[in-house]
Amino acid sequence: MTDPVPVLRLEGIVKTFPGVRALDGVSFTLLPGEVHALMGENGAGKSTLMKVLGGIHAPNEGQIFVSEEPTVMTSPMHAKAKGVVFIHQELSLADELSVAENIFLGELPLHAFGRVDWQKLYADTDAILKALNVGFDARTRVGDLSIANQQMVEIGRALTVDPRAVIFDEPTASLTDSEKVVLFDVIADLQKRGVGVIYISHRMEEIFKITDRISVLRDGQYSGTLHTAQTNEDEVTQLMIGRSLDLSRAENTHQMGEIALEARGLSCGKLFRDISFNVRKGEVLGFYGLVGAGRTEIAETLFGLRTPSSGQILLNGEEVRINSPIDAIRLGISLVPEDRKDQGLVLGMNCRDNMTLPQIGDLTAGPFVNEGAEGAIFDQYRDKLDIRTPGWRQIVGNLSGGNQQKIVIGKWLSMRPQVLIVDEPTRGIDVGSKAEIHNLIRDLAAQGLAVIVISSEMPEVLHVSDRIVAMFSGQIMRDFTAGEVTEDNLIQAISGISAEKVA
Amino acid sequence: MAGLTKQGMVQILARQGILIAFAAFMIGFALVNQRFIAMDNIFGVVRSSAILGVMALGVTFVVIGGNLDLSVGSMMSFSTIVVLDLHDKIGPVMAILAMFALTLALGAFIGFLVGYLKLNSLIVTLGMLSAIHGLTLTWSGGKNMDIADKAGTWFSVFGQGSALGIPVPILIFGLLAAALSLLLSKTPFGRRVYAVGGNGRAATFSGIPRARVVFMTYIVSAFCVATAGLLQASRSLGSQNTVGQGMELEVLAAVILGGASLLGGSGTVFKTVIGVLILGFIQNGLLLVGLDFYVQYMVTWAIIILAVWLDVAAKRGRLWSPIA
Amino acid sequence: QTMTIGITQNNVGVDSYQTTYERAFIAAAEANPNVEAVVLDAGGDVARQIAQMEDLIQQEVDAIIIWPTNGEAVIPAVRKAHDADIPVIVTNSNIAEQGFDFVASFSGPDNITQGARSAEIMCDKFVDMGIQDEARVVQISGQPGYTTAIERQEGFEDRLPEVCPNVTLVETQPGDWNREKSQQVMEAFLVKYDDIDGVYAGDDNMGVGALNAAKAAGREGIIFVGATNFAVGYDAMAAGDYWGSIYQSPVDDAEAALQTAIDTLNGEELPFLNYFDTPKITQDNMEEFTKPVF
Amino acid sequence: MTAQSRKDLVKQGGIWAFIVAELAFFSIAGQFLSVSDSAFMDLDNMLLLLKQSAPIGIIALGMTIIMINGNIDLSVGAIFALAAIVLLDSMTWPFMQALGDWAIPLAWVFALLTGVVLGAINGLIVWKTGVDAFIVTLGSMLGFRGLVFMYNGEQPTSHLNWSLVDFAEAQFLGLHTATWFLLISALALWLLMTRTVHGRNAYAIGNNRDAAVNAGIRVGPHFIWNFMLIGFLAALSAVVFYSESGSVNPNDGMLYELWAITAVVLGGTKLAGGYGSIISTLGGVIAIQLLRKGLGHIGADTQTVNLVIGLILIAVLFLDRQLNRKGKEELKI
Ligand SMILES: Nc1ncnc2c1ncn2[C@@H]1O[C@H](COP(=O)(O)OP(=O)(O)OP(=O)(O)O)[C@@H](O)[C@H]1O
Ligand SMILES: Nc1ncnc2c1ncn2[C@@H]1O[C@H](COP(=O)(O)OP(=O)(O)OP(=O)(O)O)[C@@H](O)[C@H]1O
Ligand SMILES: O[C@@H]1[C@@H](O)[C@H](O)OC[C@H]1O
Ligand SMILES: [Mg+2]
Ligand SMILES: [Mg+2]
Repeated sequence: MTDPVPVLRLEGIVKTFPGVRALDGVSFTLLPGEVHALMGENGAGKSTLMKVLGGIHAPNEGQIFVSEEPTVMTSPMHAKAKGVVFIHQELSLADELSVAENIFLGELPLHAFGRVDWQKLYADTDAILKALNVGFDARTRVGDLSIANQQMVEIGRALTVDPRAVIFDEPTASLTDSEKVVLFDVIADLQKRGVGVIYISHRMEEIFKITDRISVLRDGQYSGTLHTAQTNEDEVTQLMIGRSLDLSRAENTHQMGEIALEARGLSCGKLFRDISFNVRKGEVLGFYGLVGAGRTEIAETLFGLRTPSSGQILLNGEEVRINSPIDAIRLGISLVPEDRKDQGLVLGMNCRDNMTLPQIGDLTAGPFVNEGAEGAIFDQYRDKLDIRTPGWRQIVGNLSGGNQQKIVIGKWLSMRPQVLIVDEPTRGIDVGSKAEIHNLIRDLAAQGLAVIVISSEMPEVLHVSDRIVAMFSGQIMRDFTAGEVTEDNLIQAISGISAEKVA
Repeated sequence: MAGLTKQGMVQILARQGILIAFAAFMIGFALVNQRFIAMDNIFGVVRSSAILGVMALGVTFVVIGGNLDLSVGSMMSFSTIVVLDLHDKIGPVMAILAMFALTLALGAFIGFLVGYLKLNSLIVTLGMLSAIHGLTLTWSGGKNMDIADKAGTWFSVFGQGSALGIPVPILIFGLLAAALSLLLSKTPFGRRVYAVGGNGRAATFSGIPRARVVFMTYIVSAFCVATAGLLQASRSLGSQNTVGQGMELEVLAAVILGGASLLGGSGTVFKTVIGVLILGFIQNGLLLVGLDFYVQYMVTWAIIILAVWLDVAAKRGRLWSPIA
Repeated sequence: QTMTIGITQNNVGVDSYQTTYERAFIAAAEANPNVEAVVLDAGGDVARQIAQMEDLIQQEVDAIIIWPTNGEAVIPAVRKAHDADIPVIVTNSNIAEQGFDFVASFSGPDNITQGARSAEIMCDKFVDMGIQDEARVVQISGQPGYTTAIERQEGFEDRLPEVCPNVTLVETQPGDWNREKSQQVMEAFLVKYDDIDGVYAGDDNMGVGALNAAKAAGREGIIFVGATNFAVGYDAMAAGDYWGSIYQSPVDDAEAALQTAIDTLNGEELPFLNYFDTPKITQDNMEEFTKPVF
Repeated sequence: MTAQSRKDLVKQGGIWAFIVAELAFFSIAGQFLSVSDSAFMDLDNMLLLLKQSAPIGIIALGMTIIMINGNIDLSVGAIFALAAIVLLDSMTWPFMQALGDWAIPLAWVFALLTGVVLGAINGLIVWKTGVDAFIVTLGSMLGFRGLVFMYNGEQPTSHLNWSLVDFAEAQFLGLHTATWFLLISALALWLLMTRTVHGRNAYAIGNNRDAAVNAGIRVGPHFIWNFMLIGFLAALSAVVFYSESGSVNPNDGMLYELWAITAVVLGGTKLAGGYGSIISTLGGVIAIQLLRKGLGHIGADTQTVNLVIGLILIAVLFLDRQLNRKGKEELKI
């Protein structure tokens, strides 16, 4: 068997941004019919490399070959014409438009005079949606879909054309297991048709499940390619961060304290009903459930962003009223929100100012902001969380996704809360940092903090939590204590199968 | 930091584009006409820019907070008419206090609508442009308002006096600019204004009282408008109901020229001052060379677009927009 | 029988002349038991004024009085009223000649004469001062396109060389009937010209604006002559800062317009141009006049 | 009807409800306050209303598209004035006068072309420099106005052509010429926005520009087309209006941009882009014109008119927001 002609080949790609050398002579080859993982720490340059490939960024140096033909990718349109389809890391949808219009954005089927052929559009879309096995139809407004379903719409775009190569940039960051299965089917199907797939993810188990080869970037440089079947997680990690990770969980050595936060019969309209749980000082309480189960809404209610229709919240045994985040912060509650770009960060502001924002009123010398104190806080959490940035002045919007997430975490840790709620804390975070964040969460608990972790990743909840609350459709199905939880009964609980609903 | 050298330099240059443009403009005109840089001419320009400038300071806060204020011109007419009318009725001191109170009340009303009720600021302030004009006409009965004893009142000091050899309007403009610059860049309030304008949702999630911050930006703006009204009234000691008409757009032009983004979250008081001066000196310079006022319109057009273009080009690191 | 008379005014609230006119008109209409008035204001916008003409025609008023926002643009609308057999009376500022066929009559000041009189006032003063051979004058005219403004300028520019042939008119800029605007215009003149002896302004509001600019710049000895003597102008005259103007009352203006409309409806013979008198007023004779109420 | 379009109906229904309220109010109040004997809601009066809505209305239609597209155009008032000048002045050019009444269509073409060219300038700058349209058009609002003044100093430009006036004043099937232009433009643009790729892309771009770019839509040229379209419509508005009035002041059309934007927003189009409807804009335009007309009808004086119009704008905005609230569960943002 002769070597197949690569679908895509990148050679010596260099890309710089002001102050950053994001890609430094990277080469990469994608073969037809292979699923090729691209891995690397946050900020290693994965998305940038793909954007160069997708015609969004022009490289400073280097060359792109499509089926061995040298090609200059001038625009996304051009890339598409060359058969390269790009599923972005950040959702790239028009939420006022229908699912159909989004899936066929830029290539709506036409009648004469530029009129849209709606019939064909809806028919084609419904076919794609069927393949994706989702529960909404072609005419649904995208803005009305959950984040996960929006991600599925994005994935649907890969099925519209006959692509040569499809790039998935962290497609599973907000998907749950059932949707992942669909996605993997889609990928397998593409693979069968000889399409090359580039798959970016920080989730080792996925990488090992579906990819054929793994290429690793490190600090903007190419650091090697491995055959998935012939390697293991440790080797990949080595290549990514230059050392192995200790992924074992530190067992609880500390004593749990009093109940810090308790909810009694909390309801909020149709969003969630009759929610009761508590979390102790020194304890990590996991919230697991399908996307849309209502976990985020509970967190928002605890943080004063929603008004409960009934029920009580108790802090250290006393009932409290939390009408706004200001109240919540005063009571020592911190929330790392789900959507960092929308809720977590002021993207146009620098790193330091973002981090100190909630406490800026206290960091004063006379009427003025004490910039020294601010800088100290920033330095402390930059080191603690290993945030990669050229300096505190860097605009947060220019950081890689993972580093942005760390800024948000730093912001809320620096508030020294009693109760820390983290909603999808490691979405889009690399393995190294993820382990760090998990350790951090454990450490914080060990120091007596009460922590609530909301996550859609089962390994994550299982790994960090002392106790897990399983939610389904706005209700708590089960409250697992440590030891009794297994993957199976967890899945049962969040699918609404379990009958042992805890009151 | 290898990448920084050339690109970084370009960026720094472009970021200061407005200052450089300003300097180039001044030098250019000075070469054409010596009188342009005569001290009295410069003072003259700054003095006649002071009223616009004071208003622009306030609008800078509103714009950085992510909103617009199209009502400042109309509101300035109101302040002017009110203080002139009350001057003869309750005396200058009380008149000034009452005028500030009433103007701040208008600002509070707008701030309430935009901040707390979250109504769109463009439409709210456009509506207020019209409503306040109606209010002014009601107050004055549509008549000109003049102070009876123009020679005998010390009220003229704000607009016509001078202290330490500097005209009072310039002094007030300068002091207010310095104070507001500190407020915006050095205090928690200022930081919150940037945050709210940059990303209001994230600000709320960070425990920032967004509504109150927006409200306060309109209070600052109203305070500036009242000050401008005071300067205006004191300068001419009499006025028509329409003195401020049309100034809202000029003010906005100055703020934008200074580099504040209309999306909110960026801009500085210092740059707004530069924006104001540029508008003032363009007008003056073209006049000295003997060009008609409409040439000034076209030059302003070009300068606004060039200045903002340079600024965005610097931010994205390339001159032409990457949009296909 | 009662007659319904509609009026569409130019821009109430833009200065106190127009406001006082409106008040006086309403008062006069109310005082007359036979008259019902529909009072509209175009806010300076031609489109709005044309719409108001159409509305008045549609409401079938008996006569329409119009204070044109643009002396030419309203002609077709005036024709429409004429075609609907509604007599139209133009007030204050005439429409352009092409429209005269559709108009019953004009009521207002004789603006050409006013301009000429202002030229005479100024020239007389220059002669007094002995500078009639070297004086240099700038002019601040009213709203462009406004017949009153055009006519006053015309009257002034035609008459000045007749009485003072050696006085030069250096430059003319519009001040839009606005004190602020003309203050800026004057500031510009002062920057441009070191030697200015006289300023003619299309009305006193603008004249006082110019005066303020001169005072602020410390330029003394300039002769200010205006038109339509406003209260500010009167005061400035009393203070000795402002030389002269034309005495024109908006109350007379409004009452004359209403009377012309009534006379027209009563079928009386009227001249086409109904001027009311507008005498000269200067520091010398100002005691003969009461201070204007506006 | 899907649930979606029902929801849109409620969302956009506000403006029509407001119009009905205005009609009711002015009809009743007119009974007491108006000196006129004819009813407010008389057919002729309503036909006039449509006609009088045309100048701002035609511009507002274009503004709807620009705003759906995620941009804004503040220069339309100046384009309106410049197109008017070209329309009237071109008829006085010697070669045009030689053409007799054939000069009329040609003058229209010149005027419309002026609008298109000015629009293209805006669009090109927005595209190539990447400067926000608000700023670009704030600049050209000044710049184009400068051109207007350059043409004829501060003097008005006039040319009264009675054949043209007769055409503009004509009524066909009861509707005035201006009304026809308004309605036909509305229909054409409605089709454009709901049926064609260009229209759908306009929504997509306004809603999420990056997404549109990523999907390979040529955003830049798309912008130019839309700015040319609004330039065309501003000029069309001038053609319709000045055919009937024959004289343009250099200050004409000032503030039109703001009234047009107001009408568009009253119609429910989002300032942020991505959402809006041509038909609702028509509602917004009519609502404003009705307010002016109604206030005149009941004899409100100048200060009241100003006060009321301003406050009503705000009130409508407030009501609209209340109608579109999600309820108590809403995130307190
Ligand atoms: N537009 C930009 N301006 C400046 N710097 C940028 C820009 N885009 C990316 N960078 C920088 O380039 C580097 C690579 O970023 P990139 O987004 O490619 O990382 P990544 O590997 O995709 O990380 P993640 O796993 O967090 O998504 C980072 O240091 C980032 O800060
Ligand atoms: N069908 C829907 N229509 C409108 N908004 C929805 C819909 N489903 C979810 N949302 C909104 O999307 C956001 C994300 O909620 P999501 O469905 O992800 O719930 P969740 O329980 O927090 O799940 P996860 O934490 O996994 O995201 C929430 O603000 C929710 O109100
Ligand atoms: O002041 C002006 C007056 O002189 C003129 O007669 O009418 C219009 C007024 O604004
Ligand atoms: Mg990435
Ligand atoms: Mg969630």
